Amino acid sequence: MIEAHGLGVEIDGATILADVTVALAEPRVAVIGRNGSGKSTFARTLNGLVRPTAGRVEVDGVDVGRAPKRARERVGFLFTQPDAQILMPTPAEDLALSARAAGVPRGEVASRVAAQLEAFGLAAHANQPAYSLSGGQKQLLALAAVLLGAPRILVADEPTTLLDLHNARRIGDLLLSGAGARQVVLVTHDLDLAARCDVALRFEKGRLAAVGAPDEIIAAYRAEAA
Amino acid sequence: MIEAHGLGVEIDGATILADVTVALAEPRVAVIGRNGSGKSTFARTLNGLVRPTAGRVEVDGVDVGRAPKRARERVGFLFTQPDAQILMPTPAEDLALSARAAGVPRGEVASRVAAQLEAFGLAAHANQPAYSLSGGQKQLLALAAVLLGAPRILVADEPTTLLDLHNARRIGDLLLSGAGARQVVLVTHDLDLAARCDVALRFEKGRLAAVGAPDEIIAAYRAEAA
Amino acid sequence: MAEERQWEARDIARIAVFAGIIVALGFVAPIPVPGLVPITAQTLGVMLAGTVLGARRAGAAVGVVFLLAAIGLPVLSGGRGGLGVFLGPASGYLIGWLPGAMVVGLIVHAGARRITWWRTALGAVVGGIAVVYAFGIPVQAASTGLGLGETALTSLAFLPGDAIKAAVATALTLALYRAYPPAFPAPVRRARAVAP
Amino acid sequence: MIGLYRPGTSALHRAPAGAKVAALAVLAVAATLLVRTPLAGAAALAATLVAFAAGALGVAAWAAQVWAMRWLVVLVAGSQWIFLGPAEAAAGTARVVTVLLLAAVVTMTTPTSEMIDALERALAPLARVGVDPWRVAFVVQLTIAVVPVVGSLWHRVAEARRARGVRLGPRAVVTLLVLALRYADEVGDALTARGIAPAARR
Ligand SMILES: Nc1ncnc2c1ncn2[C@@H]1O[C@H](COP(=O)(O)OP(=O)(O)OP(=O)(O)O)[C@@H](O)[C@H]1O
Ligand SMILES: Nc1ncnc2c1ncn2[C@@H]1O[C@H](COP(=O)(O)OP(=O)(O)OP(=O)(O)O)[C@@H](O)[C@H]1O
Ligand SMILES: O=C(O)CCCC[C@@H]1SC[C@@H]2NC(=O)N[C@@H]21
Ligand SMILES: [Mg+2]
Ligand SMILES: [Mg+2]
Repeated sequence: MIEAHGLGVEIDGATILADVTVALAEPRVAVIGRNGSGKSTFARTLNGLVRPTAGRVEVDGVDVGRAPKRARERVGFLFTQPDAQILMPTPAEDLALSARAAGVPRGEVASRVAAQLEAFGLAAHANQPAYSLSGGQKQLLALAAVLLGAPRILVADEPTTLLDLHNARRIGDLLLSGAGARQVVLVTHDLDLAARCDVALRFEKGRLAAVGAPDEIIAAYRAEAA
Repeated sequence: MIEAHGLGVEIDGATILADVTVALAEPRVAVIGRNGSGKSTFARTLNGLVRPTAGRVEVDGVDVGRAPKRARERVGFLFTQPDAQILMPTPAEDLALSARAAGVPRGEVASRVAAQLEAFGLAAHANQPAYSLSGGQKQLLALAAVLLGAPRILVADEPTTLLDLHNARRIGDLLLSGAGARQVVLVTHDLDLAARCDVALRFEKGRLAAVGAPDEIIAAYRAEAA
Repeated sequence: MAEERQWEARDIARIAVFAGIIVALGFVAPIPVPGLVPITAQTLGVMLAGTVLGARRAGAAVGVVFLLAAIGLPVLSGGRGGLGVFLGPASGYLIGWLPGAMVVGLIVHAGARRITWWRTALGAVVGGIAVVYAFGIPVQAASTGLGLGETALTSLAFLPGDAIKAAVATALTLALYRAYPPAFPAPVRRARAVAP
Repeated sequence: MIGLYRPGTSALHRAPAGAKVAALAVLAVAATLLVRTPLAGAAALAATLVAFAAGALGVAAWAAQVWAMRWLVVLVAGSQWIFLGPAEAAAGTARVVTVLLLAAVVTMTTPTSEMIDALERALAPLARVGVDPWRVAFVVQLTIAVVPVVGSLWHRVAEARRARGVRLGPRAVVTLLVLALRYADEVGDALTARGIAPAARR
C-alpha cells in the first residue's frame, strides 16, 4: 500500500514534483511519462532517497519522511544502471553484503548466497569480477541482491532499458510475477511492459497527470507523443 | 559503403567477433541481437575504436585497420551515454570543439556553432552547464556535434535507449531522415526503429547470424526470444 | 620517439578524471582547523593517482589541478583557488603534490609485474608524505619566518591524518586491482589477467 | 563548476589576462623586496584597495578576502612578533597579505575562458619541447566538464548504498573509482571518435 498526500519536491528552488495525491493498493503499478517529468523523483520518495519538501508519502502505513530507515526495510529499489548498484567486486561478495544487511546470521550467509546465485542463474559467475558480467547478468545480480532483503514493496526505475528483448522479458517477468508476494512499482518507457500492470500513473511536468487502467493511460500517452 | 571480410576480434584470448563478412550499400542499416552478441564491437570496428585481430573492414574503400585516422574522418559515432560524449562544459564550447576538429576556420567557428545550436533546438541552452541538460537535450547535443563533421557514414550505438517516446522519436527521425546525405548504421534494441531501416543485420554469439530485409530478420528474432 | 610519448585518448580521459577526483575530494569533510595549512582529503587523491595511474599520468593529473587552481577555479579544499594558492604558506605542500604523486607512481609501478601491498604502502608513505613534506616545510618556514625545526614540529599535526590516508590508499588500490584490473597500466594488468 | 570570477566591465576586467598575470608576478616580487617597514606595509595594503577599486570590486569584497585570511594573519603576525619583533611582524604580515590580495584581484576580474586562452598562449614556447599547448588547455577544459560527473557518480554510489541499506565505509570509494574509470574509458572512446586524440595501438 502506497499513499501520497500533497507530495511535493523542490530542489534549489525548482519545483520537481508538485501536489501528488494518490493511493495505490494494486500489486503492479506502472509509472510512465516523458523525460524529466518527475517519474524517478516520485519513485525515489518512496524509499526516502529523495525527501519531500511538501506533503508526505506512506508505505504500508509508515511515513517515509519521518522514518526513512523503517520505510527502507520495507521498500527495495532497483536502478536503471546496475553498475552503480553493484557495490562489491564479485557477485558472491555483493550478495553476501545484502544478506548480512538483511540480518542473515553469519553462519548462513554463504548458503543463502549460493542458493540465490543458483535461483538467478548466476552460479557459474559467483566469483567473476562483476564489471565483466553482461548487462543482463548485472541487472539479474542487482535484482537478486534486492530480493534477498524480501522487501514488501519493490520499486524499479527503468530496470530493462539496457537489456535485449530476451533479458528484458526475463527481468520483466521476474518483477511482475513476484507480485502477490509483494507490491511492485515499475517506472518504464517500455509501454508493453507497462501494459502488463494493474494500474498506471502518468507524470507530466512534475505533476500526476493521470491515474487509471494501463490501456487507457498508455493509449493517451502514445497519442500525444505522435 | 561498408565492407567486412572475415572480420574477427579477440580480446585477452576471448573471441568477441568472428568471421564477419558482409557488404552494405544500403543507406540505413539496422544492427540487432542479444546482449553481448557483438553488436557494439562490430560498430566500433567501423571507426577503428576496436582493431580487428583477423580480416578487415573498409568504409568507402578505406581500410579502417590500416588508416584509422582517414576512416574516422569519414565515420561519425554516436554513443548510448550522452554524458561521456560531451567533452566541454557548455553546449557552445562543445560544438566549437567539434567545429575546430572538423577544420572550420577559426573565424567561422562561432557562426557555425550558432547555426547548429539553432538547427537542433538548443539555442536557448548555448551557455548552460552541459551536465544540467536533460537526457534528451544531451543526446541532441551529441548528435549535433557529430554531424558538424559532416560524416559520410554515421554509426549510432543504441542512441535512443535512455530517451522517452517523444525524444526517441525525434532522435530516431533525425538519424534516419539524414540518410541519403549519408549512410547510417543503427545498433538498437528498439525493433520498431530497426524496422524503419533498409537492411538489418543480426548478430549472435559474436557471429553474423543473418542479413536481410528488416521485417524478416526482426520477426525471426522476436520469435526466438518468445 | 615523439610518437611513443604521445598520450592516447584513454590516458587523457584518465588524467582528467583523476584530476576531477582530486578536486571532488576537496569537498569531502573539510576539517576546519585554524592554521596556515589546511588538513585535506585531497592528498588521498594524490596518492591514488600515483598508485593507479603511474608516475607520468599521475604527475599530469596533479598538474591539471594546479592549472585549474591557477585560472581561478575553487578546486582546493574549502573552495579556494586563484593564483594566491601558489603564494601562501601552504604552497610548498601544494607544489610537493606533483613530485609526490610521481614518486608514488614510480615506487608502485616501475618494473612491477603486479601490484603488491608493500610497494603500494611504501609508495604512499614516501611519495605521498615524505616528498610532500620535503617541499612543504621549507616553504612554510620561509613564508612565516619560523625556523625549519619548529615548522617541522608543527607539521607533525598532519602526520596521523596522512598515515591514515596512506593506509586507506593502499587498501583501496588493492581492492581496485581486484575489482577492476583494466584501470591499471598494461604490464600490471596483463599479469593480473593471467593470474588466477 | 563555478569559478571565482566576478563579472564586470571595469578597466581591470577589460585588461588582457596575460598582462594581469605578468603584472601580478612583477608586483609580488616588488612587494617582497620593498616592503620592509610597517609604513611601507600600510602603503602596500592601501595600494591593494586601489587595485580592488580598479576592478570595481568594492571594499566589502576586499574585507571578505582579508577575513578569509584571518588565521594566516594571526599566525604569521604572532610567530614573527615572538621571533623578530613587532616592526618586522607588521611588515612581514602586510607583505604576505598584499600578494594574496593582488592575486585575488586577478582571479576575480578574469573569466575562466580567458584564463584558458592565456594559458594556451603562455605555453606556446613549450611547443618546441613537445608540449602541445592546445592539448593542455583542452585537458583543463575537459576536467572542468568532468568534475560534476564525478560528483554525480559519488551521488549514485551513496544512493545505492542507502537504497540497499548496507554499510560500506571507505569501500564505497572503490565502487566510485570503478565507475569513474569506466566513465574515463567512455570519454576516451568519445575523444577518439571525435578525432581529438589517437586510440591505443594494440
Ligand atoms: N538534484 C536535482 N537538482 C536539480 N534538478 C533536478 C534534480 N533531480 C532531478 N532534477 C530535475 O527534475 C526533473 C525531473 O527529474 P526526474 O529524474 O524525476 O525525471 P524522469 O521522469 O525520471 O525522467 P527520465 O525519463 O529522463 O528518467 C528534471 O527536469 C531534472 O532535471
Ligand atoms: N574489452 C573487452 N574485454 C573483454 N570482453 C569484452 C570486451 N569488450 C566486450 N567484451 C565482451 O564481448 C561480448 C560482446 O560485447 P558487445 O559489447 O559487442 O555486445 P553487444 O552486442 O553490444 O551487447 P549489448 O546489447 O549489451 O550492448 C560481451 O560478452 C562482452 O562482455
Ligand atoms: O590546499 C592547499 O592550499 C594545499 C594544502 C596542502 C595541505 C598539506 S599536504 C600534506 C599535509 N596533509 C594535510 O592533510 N594537509 C597538509
Ligand atoms: Mg528517470
Ligand atoms: Mg552494445
